[in-house]
Amino acid sequence: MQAAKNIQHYRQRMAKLQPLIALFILCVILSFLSDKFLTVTNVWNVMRQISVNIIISTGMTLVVLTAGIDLSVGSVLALCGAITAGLLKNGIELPSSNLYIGFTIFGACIAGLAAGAVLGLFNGWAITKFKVPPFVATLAMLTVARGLTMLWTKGFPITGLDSKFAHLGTGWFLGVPLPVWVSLIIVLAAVVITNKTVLGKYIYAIGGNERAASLSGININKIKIAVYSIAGALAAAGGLIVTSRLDAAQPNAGTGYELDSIAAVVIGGTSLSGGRGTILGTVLGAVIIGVLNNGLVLLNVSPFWQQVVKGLVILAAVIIDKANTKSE
Amino acid sequence: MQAAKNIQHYRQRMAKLQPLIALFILCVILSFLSDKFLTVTNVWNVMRQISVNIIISTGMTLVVLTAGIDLSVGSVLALCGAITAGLLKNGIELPSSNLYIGFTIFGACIAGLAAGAVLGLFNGWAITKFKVPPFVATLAMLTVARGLTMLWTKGFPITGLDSKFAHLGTGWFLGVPLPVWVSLIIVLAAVVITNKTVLGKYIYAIGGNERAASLSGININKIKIAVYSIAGALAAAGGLIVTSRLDAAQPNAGTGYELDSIAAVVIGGTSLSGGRGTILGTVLGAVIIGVLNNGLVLLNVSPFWQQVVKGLVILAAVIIDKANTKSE
Amino acid sequence: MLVADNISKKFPGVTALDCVSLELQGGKVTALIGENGAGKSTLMKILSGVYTDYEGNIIHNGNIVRFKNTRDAQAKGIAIIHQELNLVPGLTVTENIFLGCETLSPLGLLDKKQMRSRTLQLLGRLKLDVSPDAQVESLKVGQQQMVEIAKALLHNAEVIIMDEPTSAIGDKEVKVLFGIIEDLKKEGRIIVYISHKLDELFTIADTYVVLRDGRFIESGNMKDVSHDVLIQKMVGREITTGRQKTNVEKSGELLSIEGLTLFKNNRQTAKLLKNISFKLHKGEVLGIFGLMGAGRTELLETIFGLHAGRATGKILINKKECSITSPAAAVKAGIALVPEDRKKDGLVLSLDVKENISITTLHQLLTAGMVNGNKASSLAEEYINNLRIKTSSQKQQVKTLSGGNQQKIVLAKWMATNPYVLMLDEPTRGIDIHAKTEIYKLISQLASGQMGILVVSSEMPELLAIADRILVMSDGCITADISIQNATEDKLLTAAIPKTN
Amino acid sequence: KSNTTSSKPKKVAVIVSTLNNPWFVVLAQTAAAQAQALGYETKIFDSQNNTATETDNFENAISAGYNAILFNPTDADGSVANALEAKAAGVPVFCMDREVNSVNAATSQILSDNYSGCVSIGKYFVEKMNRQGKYAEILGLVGDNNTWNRSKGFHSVVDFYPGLTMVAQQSADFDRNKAMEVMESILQAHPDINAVFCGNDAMAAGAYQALAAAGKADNIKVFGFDGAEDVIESIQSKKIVATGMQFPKVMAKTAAIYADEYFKGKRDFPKKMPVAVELVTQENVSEYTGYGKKDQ
Ligand SMILES: Nc1ncnc2c1ncn2[C@@H]1O[C@H](COP(=O)(O)OP(=O)(O)OP(=O)(O)O)[C@@H](O)[C@H]1O
Ligand SMILES: Nc1ncnc2c1ncn2[C@@H]1O[C@H](COP(=O)(O)OP(=O)(O)OP(=O)(O)O)[C@@H](O)[C@H]1O
Ligand SMILES: [Mg+2]
Ligand SMILES: [Mg+2]
Repeated sequence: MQAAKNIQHYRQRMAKLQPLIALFILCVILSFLSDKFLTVTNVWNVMRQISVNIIISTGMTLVVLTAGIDLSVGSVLALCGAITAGLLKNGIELPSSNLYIGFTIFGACIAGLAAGAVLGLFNGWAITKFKVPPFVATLAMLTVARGLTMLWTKGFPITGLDSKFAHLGTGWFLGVPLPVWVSLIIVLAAVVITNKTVLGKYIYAIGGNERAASLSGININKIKIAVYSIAGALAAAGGLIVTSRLDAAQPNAGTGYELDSIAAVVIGGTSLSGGRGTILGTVLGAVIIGVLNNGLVLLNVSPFWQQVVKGLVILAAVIIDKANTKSE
Repeated sequence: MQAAKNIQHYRQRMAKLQPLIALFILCVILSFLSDKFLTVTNVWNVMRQISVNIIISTGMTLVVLTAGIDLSVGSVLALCGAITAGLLKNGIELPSSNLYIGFTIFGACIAGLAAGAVLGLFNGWAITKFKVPPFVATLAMLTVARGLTMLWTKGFPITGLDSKFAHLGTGWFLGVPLPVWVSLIIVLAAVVITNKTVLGKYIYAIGGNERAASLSGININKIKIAVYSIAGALAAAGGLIVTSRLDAAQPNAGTGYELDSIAAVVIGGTSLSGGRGTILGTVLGAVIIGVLNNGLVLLNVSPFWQQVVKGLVILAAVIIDKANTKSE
Repeated sequence: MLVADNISKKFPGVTALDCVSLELQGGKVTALIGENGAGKSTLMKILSGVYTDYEGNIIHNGNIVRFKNTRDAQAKGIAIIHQELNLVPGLTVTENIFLGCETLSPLGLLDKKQMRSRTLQLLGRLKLDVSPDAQVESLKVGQQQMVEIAKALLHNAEVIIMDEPTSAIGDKEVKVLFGIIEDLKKEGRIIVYISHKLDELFTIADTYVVLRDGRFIESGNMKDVSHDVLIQKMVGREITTGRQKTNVEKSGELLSIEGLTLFKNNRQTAKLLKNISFKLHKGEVLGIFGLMGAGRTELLETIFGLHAGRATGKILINKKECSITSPAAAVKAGIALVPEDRKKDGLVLSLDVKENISITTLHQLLTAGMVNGNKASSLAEEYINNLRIKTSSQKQQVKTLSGGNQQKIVLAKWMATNPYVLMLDEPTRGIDIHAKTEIYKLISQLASGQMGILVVSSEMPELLAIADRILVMSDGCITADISIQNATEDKLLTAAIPKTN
Repeated sequence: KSNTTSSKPKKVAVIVSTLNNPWFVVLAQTAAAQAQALGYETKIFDSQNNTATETDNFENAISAGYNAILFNPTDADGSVANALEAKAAGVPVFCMDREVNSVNAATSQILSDNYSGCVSIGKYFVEKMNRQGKYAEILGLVGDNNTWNRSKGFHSVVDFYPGLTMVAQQSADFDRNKAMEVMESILQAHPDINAVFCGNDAMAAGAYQALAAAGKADNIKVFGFDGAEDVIESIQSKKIVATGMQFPKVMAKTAAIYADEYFKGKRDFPKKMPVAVELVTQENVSEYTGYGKKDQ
């Protein structure tokens, strides 16, 4: 019994630990190849760069745990970033009833986040109410949100934002970049949610066996809608950071982010069929990808070779995991 | 018993029929909005345009039926197209042992298809031998194959191919464009495989209940590897057609095709969790997407609005399905 | 002749088998007996090539064999009916029966005609009335289990292992199966038969082998042992079976069903349940008997809000009408359902014992809005002890529990909610005789409180043992309402047989 | 024939390589606006940087009965087949900004010469750097031949000066955000660089953002290419050193006017009409605005 318990704990630790081994090996190799890699500034640099993916992937993890998927994160990020930027710069004008509403930075950010949550809510609504497969529902949202972004920005970046807003993406606090703080807080919140709250337990149950979960009296739809809304809001949060770092909202921002974040989730050991996985695993997945991108540039690998190397390393990273967890 | 039987057939017909209804509605609307839509030339147009996606999606369907996924189709398409084009134009030169191998059109095509099969084989190998999740394995291949394409083409399109080669993409036979013939043949083959062969049954069994399948003595790995190889070869076939239509192999051809083809599969009613779905459903899915793209262009919808409309229509199409099949 | 020689098998945290030896002769039915988790299924999985890493030897017709996989074992003429259904839901009956050994036409294509006609033969032999083209998922558990049996018969193997083949089927089907087993005996096949229904063993088996905690206890001839001796051997000490409580004082009415009707789907008018009405009182155990396909599961599911939209009629709890449109609503209203198919409907296999037990009561385990791990553990601990659930720890995945112990987990998670109305659909399916008596005790304890209990069972003795009153159903109608005092097996049966007209 | 068709207004299609970069949005919208002003029904087709999609657009445009195509190709070689298809269907094609490598596919090509544009940037770069120092180059999409035209033009000058060493050459896919992140990482490896040349203005803006955040904006010179609005502003405010101004509006308008003349019966168009790329520096920036000269 005791032995068994230990094995259990050991396994669980493993499950989280595995990507760590791959990451460790990667870092060792890189720090051998480039003396610039393990410098303080570069570490913060990498952290800042991956913070956005971490934020998005946290939401994605919740979605994937329910055996769902969210392809719309990239466009939602773009749209919400653009909304915030637009409101900051131009506010809302209704020439008809000659009305003008200006927005404080805070107000604009809240608006952006709210927009993200609403878009996510739509996803969840289509998925639960009409039983549309998550892949299709969020694919539709991917196109729609991108189109709306183009319409809202007319295809041009919204630039020249309030300099204080740039602080969110570029500022530091206690020697740590603000985006890193944000991602840190979000990750902590998500860890608590998944491990300690009813919502978290239900998410795992739904992903594990939806039928059994609903027969246990869980309101599947409510949970799913909540999860997709959270994912949307987090994508929006990513959008705010990207916008403020660039001091511009790009109409084509976030293109292809869905793959990056799903990759982080899966490399982190979460199963796309739902029910098993951890937030921390996802974080490690995101870090691996980020470190890789950074390393390839530091080593000035030719753009031609980069993709080849990147693909192989990711494959290797996952194989290392599996090799070490095969035992079960 | 009789009753049960009827229910069965009814259901099965339904499963195939549903997207048809959505498609029908779509066509009716479009032909009202544009007199150009239902013209002979335009119909062949659409058919030719979707043939590539149909070919790729056929392979994708097999993969998804085994509860897998193949994100690498786009890059594989590009790489194999480039390989064929390169061999056609330059053959293989080994200055060292001053050797030169020229390629006939047929030879070059075979080489391209073989390359596709091999890349697919790698996917299957990583997935079965190392238990890498299909998403990661094929994502890695997506990057690697793209990189290899860049290396092989040095970033420039390979043009000025044998004019006979262009025939494959642009020629007609019995009043039907050749690409349409190719896709037709491939679809028929796939329908036979899924319905009439052991391979097909095993594909469904693996997707439906992998454990039961292996307890029944099925060699899961062999089947999976076969399926991914087929998918790779079909992606390559798509690459040949694209290349010959353009009379040029583009380094960045096929970018984002993975989403298009998965969309076709899912809209066609195949479940991403495997085990249920049909080739014909996928074909309908691809047709819906193709007709939609074509229609939006014929109608005077601005490019920005197009994306919004496209997303909404796809959503609507799937909702119509569900509405009609909800009963069960 | 098949011999298992000193076979041991360890799983992380458990020794499932510990130097077990047994000898199986042709033309005989060997009964394999043991409590839940004794190691029966594990041993059989080794003999049939599912588990390939074990210590000890399998000796097949005198020479040592080591199966590489199940196909290998099949080739050596060993077929097994697994305890847990192993069918592909999306495929048809025919496709499932022939999975892995399809017959091909000269062209190398599937010979569907051939396979279909063989299937029809098998179904006929099993007197199973389903279409060979029906998707397996559209069949009821019982029907699915018959398909499993057909699948095993297909190979006409030399060794046929049956791991609780009758756990989900009614007496009629059991008789058919026994007939077939007799034939196989005459043909000199080796048959291993695992069941927790002892009386079955006495009718069909020639020899017995008892396992306890993964160890071989003893073997012998069925005719030399008595019912109680056998129980004593498998449990290790005396236990008393039989009826627990006698009279029931009917305090107020708890649940009342009025004119409940269920349509097959919202288009057609075909009814699965026809105008069902009955009452359940506080402290009452109401048994529901019927043959397979009578509509009992549908009845419970409908009360539980699973078929809202397809159903009409009133449900009153404590005389108050409540509209139950979803399981969530049912749970709020104080109804609990222990479903028929534990794997599909009862458990989240990827989660562990603790998480599965606490899933229904999480809201009562909160401290400061957070789920309190200790509360959850003590809850799980309580039921692991009460129901004697055999698990290596609270953190063992339920997937890896023995069949019977999984069933106990499902019971536990619903008892934890202590509802007004507890509905049990085949509650002791696959549960060993000892645990059964435990559960009977529990049921009567619960009933002695405020709770009312609905028990669906295909085992008459079970109902007669625990119920205060028995409803009999036959194709969607209640055909009899018999109080326990004047309930007899043949009364129940006559009421259960559908009137053919 | 002319009077049968002249009954209903002629239709002009604008097929543009992509719309997810403002420069092309300007090109497409100006062309469409101009054609409309000349009294034609117009529609913009987005090829999404994919030559196969472009082929679809051509087929659809032709079968939808458009009478002329104002064309911004996705690829000099890959798009030839498309242009030829239009020609075969009797639809004149007028190329804008990018050329198609074929003498007779297009009726006329109004081109912005990326190569020589970057040659002049290269010259100015050398001058500003006093022929020595370390620099990084940020490329566009590796699979896009304009990426290489620009890079080659730049290097055709700069590589003659041994004092100038390129310490990093990375791709950022013409994307502002990618450019920023690539720049951040390059700065880690080479804090001591003196300049960065970017394949387009979006990337220049992104690179500048990274430099500004790292407090290096003043001692590292940023060079871009395109003449995008915000980069012109940045040059005015002395943030970015120089960019190559292409004239999308000019090219678009010319193309539309040619189409108009074609309908009116004119046939002798210059096969190629180069529109020179002008170097925009902090000295002469006052004459320019986004995507063109002030006076346009
Ligand atoms: N895959 C596994 N991983 C870990 N433990 C396992 C696994 N399979 C079985 N066990 C354990 O091995 C023991 C024997 O299990 P087995 O299924 O053989 O019991 P059984 O005799 O068939 O019980 P039942 O009558 O309930 O079917 C049980 O304690 C079970 O928990
Ligand atoms: N999915 C289904 N498709 C077709 N018929 C069904 C389906 N589900 C139930 N039925 C039919 O509804 C009736 C009631 O079945 P049900 O299983 O509820 O009866 P039961 O008495 O619970 O049988 P069991 O003893 O297996 O629990 C049967 O005629 C059954 O064949
Ligand atoms: Mg068992
Ligand atoms: Mg039942």
